[in-house]
Amino acid sequence: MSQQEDQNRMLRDAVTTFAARDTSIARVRELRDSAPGFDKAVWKTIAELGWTGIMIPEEYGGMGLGLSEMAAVLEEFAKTLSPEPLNPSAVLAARALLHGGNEALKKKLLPGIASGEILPALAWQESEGGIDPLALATRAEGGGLNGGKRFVFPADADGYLVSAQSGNGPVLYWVEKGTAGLTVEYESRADGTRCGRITLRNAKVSDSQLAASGKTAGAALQRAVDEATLMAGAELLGVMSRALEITLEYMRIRVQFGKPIGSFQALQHRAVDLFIQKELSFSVLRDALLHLAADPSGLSLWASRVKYRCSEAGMRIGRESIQIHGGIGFTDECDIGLYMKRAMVLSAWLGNGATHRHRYAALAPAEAAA
Amino acid sequence: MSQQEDQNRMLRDAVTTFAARDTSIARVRELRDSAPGFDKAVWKTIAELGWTGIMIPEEYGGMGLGLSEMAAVLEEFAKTLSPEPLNPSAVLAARALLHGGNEALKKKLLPGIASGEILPALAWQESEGGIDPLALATRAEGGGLNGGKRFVFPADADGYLVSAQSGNGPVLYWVEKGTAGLTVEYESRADGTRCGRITLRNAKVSDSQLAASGKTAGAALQRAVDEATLMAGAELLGVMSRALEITLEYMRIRVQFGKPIGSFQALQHRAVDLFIQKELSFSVLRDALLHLAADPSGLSLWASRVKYRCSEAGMRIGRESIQIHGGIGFTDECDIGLYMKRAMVLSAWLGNGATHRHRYAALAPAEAAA
Amino acid sequence: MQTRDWDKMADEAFRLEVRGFFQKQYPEHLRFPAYHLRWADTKDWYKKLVDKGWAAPGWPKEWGGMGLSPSKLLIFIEEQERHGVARTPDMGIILLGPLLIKFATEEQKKRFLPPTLRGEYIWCQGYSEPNAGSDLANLKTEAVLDGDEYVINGSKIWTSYAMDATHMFILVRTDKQAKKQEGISFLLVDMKTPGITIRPIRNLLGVEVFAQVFLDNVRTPAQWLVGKPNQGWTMAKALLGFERISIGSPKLAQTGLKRLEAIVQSQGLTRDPAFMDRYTQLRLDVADLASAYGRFADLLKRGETLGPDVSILKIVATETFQRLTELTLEAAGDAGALGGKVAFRKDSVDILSPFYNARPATIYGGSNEIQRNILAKNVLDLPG
Amino acid sequence: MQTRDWDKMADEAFRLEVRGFFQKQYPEHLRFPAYHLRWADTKDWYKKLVDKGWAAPGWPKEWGGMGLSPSKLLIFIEEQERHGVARTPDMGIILLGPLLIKFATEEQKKRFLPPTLRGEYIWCQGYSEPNAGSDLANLKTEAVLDGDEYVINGSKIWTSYAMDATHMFILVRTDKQAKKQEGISFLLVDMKTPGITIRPIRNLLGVEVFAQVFLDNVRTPAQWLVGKPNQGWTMAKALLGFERISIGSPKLAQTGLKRLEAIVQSQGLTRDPAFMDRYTQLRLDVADLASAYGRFADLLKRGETLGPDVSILKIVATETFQRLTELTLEAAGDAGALGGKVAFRKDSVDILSPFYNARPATIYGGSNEIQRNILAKNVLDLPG
Repeated sequence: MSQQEDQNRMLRDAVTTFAARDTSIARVRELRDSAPGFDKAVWKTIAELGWTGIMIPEEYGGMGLGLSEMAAVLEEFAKTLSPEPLNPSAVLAARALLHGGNEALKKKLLPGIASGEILPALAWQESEGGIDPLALATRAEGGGLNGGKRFVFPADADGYLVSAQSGNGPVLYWVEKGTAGLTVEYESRADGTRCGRITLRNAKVSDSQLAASGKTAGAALQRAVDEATLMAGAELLGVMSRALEITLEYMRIRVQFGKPIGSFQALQHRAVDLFIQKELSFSVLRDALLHLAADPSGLSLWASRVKYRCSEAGMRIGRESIQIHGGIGFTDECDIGLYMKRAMVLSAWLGNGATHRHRYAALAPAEAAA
Repeated sequence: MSQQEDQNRMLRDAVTTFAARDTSIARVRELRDSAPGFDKAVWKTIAELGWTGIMIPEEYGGMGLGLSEMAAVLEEFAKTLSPEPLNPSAVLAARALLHGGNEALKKKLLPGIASGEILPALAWQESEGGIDPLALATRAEGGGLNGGKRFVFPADADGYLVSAQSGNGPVLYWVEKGTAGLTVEYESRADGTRCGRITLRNAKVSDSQLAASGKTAGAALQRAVDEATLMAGAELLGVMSRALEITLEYMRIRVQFGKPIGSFQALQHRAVDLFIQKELSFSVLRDALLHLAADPSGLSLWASRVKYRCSEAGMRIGRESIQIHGGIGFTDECDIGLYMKRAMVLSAWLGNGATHRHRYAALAPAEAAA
Repeated sequence: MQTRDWDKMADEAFRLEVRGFFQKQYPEHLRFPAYHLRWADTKDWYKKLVDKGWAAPGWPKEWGGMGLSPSKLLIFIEEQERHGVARTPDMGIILLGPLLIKFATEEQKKRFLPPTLRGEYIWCQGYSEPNAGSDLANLKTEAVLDGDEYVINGSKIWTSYAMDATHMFILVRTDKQAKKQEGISFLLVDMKTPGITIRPIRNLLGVEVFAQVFLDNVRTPAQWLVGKPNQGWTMAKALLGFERISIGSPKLAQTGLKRLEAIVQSQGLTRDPAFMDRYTQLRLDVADLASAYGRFADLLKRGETLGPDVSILKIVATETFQRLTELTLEAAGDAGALGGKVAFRKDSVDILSPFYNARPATIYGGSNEIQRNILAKNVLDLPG
Repeated sequence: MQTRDWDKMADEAFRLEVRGFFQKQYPEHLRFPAYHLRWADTKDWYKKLVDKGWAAPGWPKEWGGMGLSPSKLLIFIEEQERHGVARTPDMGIILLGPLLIKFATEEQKKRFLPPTLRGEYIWCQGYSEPNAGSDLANLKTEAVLDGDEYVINGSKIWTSYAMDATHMFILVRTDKQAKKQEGISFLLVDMKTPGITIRPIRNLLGVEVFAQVFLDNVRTPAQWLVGKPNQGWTMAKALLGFERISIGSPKLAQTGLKRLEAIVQSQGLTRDPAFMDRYTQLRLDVADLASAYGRFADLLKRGETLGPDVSILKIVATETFQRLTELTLEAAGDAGALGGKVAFRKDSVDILSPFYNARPATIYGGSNEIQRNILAKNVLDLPG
């Protein structure tokens, strides 16, 4: 454990340096509602720091580390509210490719993903949403893809890993941007980023673009989605931790009725309840990472447990932080709103709390709960 | 409205006098876990005050009043925690008989019920419970009743109106105690009263005992159960009001850390939230009685709205009153526990909050809600 | 212009007449707006109200109002809410008018009421300050008499419609020695007076509804002080009659329920019993809020005064509305963080605007914490 | 009697050995009792523990304990809880023993530890008083030195096992001038001493588990004072190490979950998705509580000290347990207010006892309000 802890501490320290030097809330505000919604120079810095390759094996130019290290980085990174799509590209997309079976394609793409030259996105959800990666309406037939994908983030990627149903079961194709038949529309998200609504009209694909098919494709998709889901929990933990810190600080200094509002017992107890939710989020994520390091088999179950708690806690801390701030919390100029909005986005992304509660119930027989 | 209000005020005053003269918490404690669980002399007093006949028409020896007057009496009566079965006999059983179609039987029984000489009980629930009076497993065939009834209150009645399924649909028979084939076992309830578990083994019945059959029986059962359900809401309102009063008084006098605990903001806000629940209970019951006086057709829907709110509020106020009392609230010698236990009984009786929430959803299409 | 003796009319007939007018005259595209409209959006509609003689339903007839009884006024408001009629910048009509009518001199009334009624004067309210939000008595903006003018210095915040307003009514400290709630006066100010700066404030929706108003040596005539000096706070508080019930109206929640219903249908959530059960809980909460509202409204209709227990309405209304918008986000699932009108299978719904608007609902108009403090002390009689 | 060097044993081997002993030796009918057992119920079992040398797992070997490390002790407790092994009247073993070992004189240790270990001395704890519940520092029971004896006057309440106890350890005020938390001493008292009256208190379950103990000129030897005079409170507080984590154990909630599971199956509630969803929520709450517990347990196992943030466990454990018992009542439906073992289709379950027992869980051991006050000040650093 100790070596692991040292590793994680170094990674966290690197993010702290990054936070002080390469990003700021002003930058985050600046990028809202812009295209592509993040800064390519900062993305380059992130890649140079190695974070895009944390979960890519060394043989493909990555660091070959695991979920625990990625979680440490993402938790700290999320505190900065940086809009750069680290989890979506370095986990969700990269891991889907890695878990697939096309060695040539991996060799072609993964080093570029690790180095930040290629920005991939996984286009797996159909327009109705939902978190079952095998509920596929998009079709792969006759060398072309037809259908629609939604909630694709980053919307402006260099290429999209598109899942589809073929005659031989699920398939996953790498489709570069600009491919004929592929169009991207945009939907804006609460935090000022945008996700893509992709339409595929007979977009041509060849076997060299086939990242995975059949059972391998199904397993690769499920595992990558679960890993990113777990990591979204880490991001939510970062966001809620920082939101709570800001709120507590506000409670210490804001004076009403001649006293700091943090001295009023009703508000104190409210803050404690938020703290408890944050601690539960931390605890379940920690437990998940410990267990999965020893036995990766329970990934889906742990991902749902983590995403459920972190989504609910993140939303609650976000909302109540606004309330505790009073009128100022309702203004755009107060930073706390940015944290709530990011919590909203992360909470809805990859299945919200209710969705993962349902999945947990389906995955875990009641007897196993205790 | 004004005449109605005067009437209700007089009825309430009568209960206040009764509360001061004829009952006490000491008496309530005394009767716990005894048989039959209430005092026949007090029952006689109640009948003399006319309360057993409030909802029985004057032609049958009653007062011929309505739900509003009965609710006024039951709310006040419930504050005394008296275990006498007023709602079960004067509403649930008496009204089932009244809504039935056997004029001779009504003439024979209702005057005695109004005068307190006959104590009836409605045996309508099967052993599994549930609030659909037409989900009948008990059978009426060949002049005999076979089956089991549960949650019958009062358990020790002079006779039972037993619902059953016959070849011609539902039927309702008057079965006197002591009838061969009828046995009563007892289950104790949280508040120290007991309800009956009735077994019928070819208990003989004749046409003269047939209170209702077919559609009339179904409608009579449903209406009587709904009326008693609404009235249980009034009882819960009485119990929660008194529990809250006692708790507020305790908060004013109990000193901790050198101050009355009622001065601590967190406890104050908790008490306010309980008060709000009590006020909502009062409001929905008031609204129900106003609407039903003008248009009786929505009885089932209103009964479910009232029982849902009052059950949930009653349970919550009961539980939290215990918490606010601290250690002393966990002792049997502290009265507050008696209120919680009565709230538990009334809440579970005739369908708990969740059950009535489900029924409300089934009865009210969503559009009509707003 | 219609001037009729509305009180002679039966309630139901009056209700139908009001409803008919809204149905015919109110612009369809402005019904149930997802956020506060500005004067530019609503002034044509306001003109119609003026022409009809319905611009000030609560004012007495001698000042051009409809002279409605509390009972009729409540019906008028209920119909407005039912039809989804937006509020105009109506601070002058709803808050200032009744205060002037009760406390102002005859001259002040003549000077200010008619142009207010005609929509020539648009008023904003200067009560809250950066350090006096929940705690109004702490206000610091001061006015010093200099000859026949008051000189005002300070700043006001959360001033809705400040950008649209021609005038402002403002609470200022005129006696620094007095105890906190005292020493406060009620002044009128022309927004064109030199020294006034308006800084619009963007809210969570990204729109500018309210502003901070800075007052730097702003001079206003001494005869624009309303009522007695140093009695401004008492006066302003006394006028909160209708405000106290309308802030607890179930309409906001009922509208939210309709929005949620649309998503429920579009998302096929009727097949998700777990979700539907929580939806039913909220429906019951809204229904019971309406029952509680009806009970207080009946008191008003009977001409009785509302006690401090009316505060429960504000708490229940705003907190139920918040939970509703939260369940709406959840119902929207993956689309629960998308901005603007979001297309679902059957409808397009703006999910986020109501969610954001529900946040300050528990803060403004006396925060729910303050309401609970008041209830604990004044209704539950708990020690201070 | 086994005296082995447990610390040399691997954790898993130790766990299996403990588990095996409980499985073989612990009486089946006493597993997972719905309420606190009395000494008469558990003394045979305690005898077995004594014979095995396992009566005092946390005591050092020199005093007859197992001398377990924190890590092993935690495993021992976990296995106890997993098998549903009831607590005996174990105040002497768990609370008093470690305190004597740390603070008592050699003579005192020799006098009191061996008979306590053998189960000849049964101890009860005299901390709470009628007016010093949450606020222990307010205690009024006083002891005055008279020759070589202390004379004690006052009363103690919520004294569990008082009726079974042979001795009591008690906090008494010995210096009335001192500040509240100071001036309190720690005394031992023989329950047979004249002047002691025990009034058993019936609880909501209708059983007598605790009592009020009146002390009227009760004399106890001056050499039965443990530690320094006036330092009793500090001393007692310092010994709360394991108490602070075990009060937040998820076991109670996990047992409640099993009870609820039985009702769910019997009532056919798996076909009620709305109910099942709330059940799932509780399962997740319990699972996450277990994760949080594991995190603090790991700290203890590594020999680290627990910070004040461990209080969150107590809050979550007790409030989750309460909600569980509430959902259990609801699940039982019409039978939700029936006392004793209630027959469902498949199982018989006591619904009310756990519901009642869950009530004081948030009150005793420092009420959850107090825990929140402490967290606000000492962990969240909020102003006083």
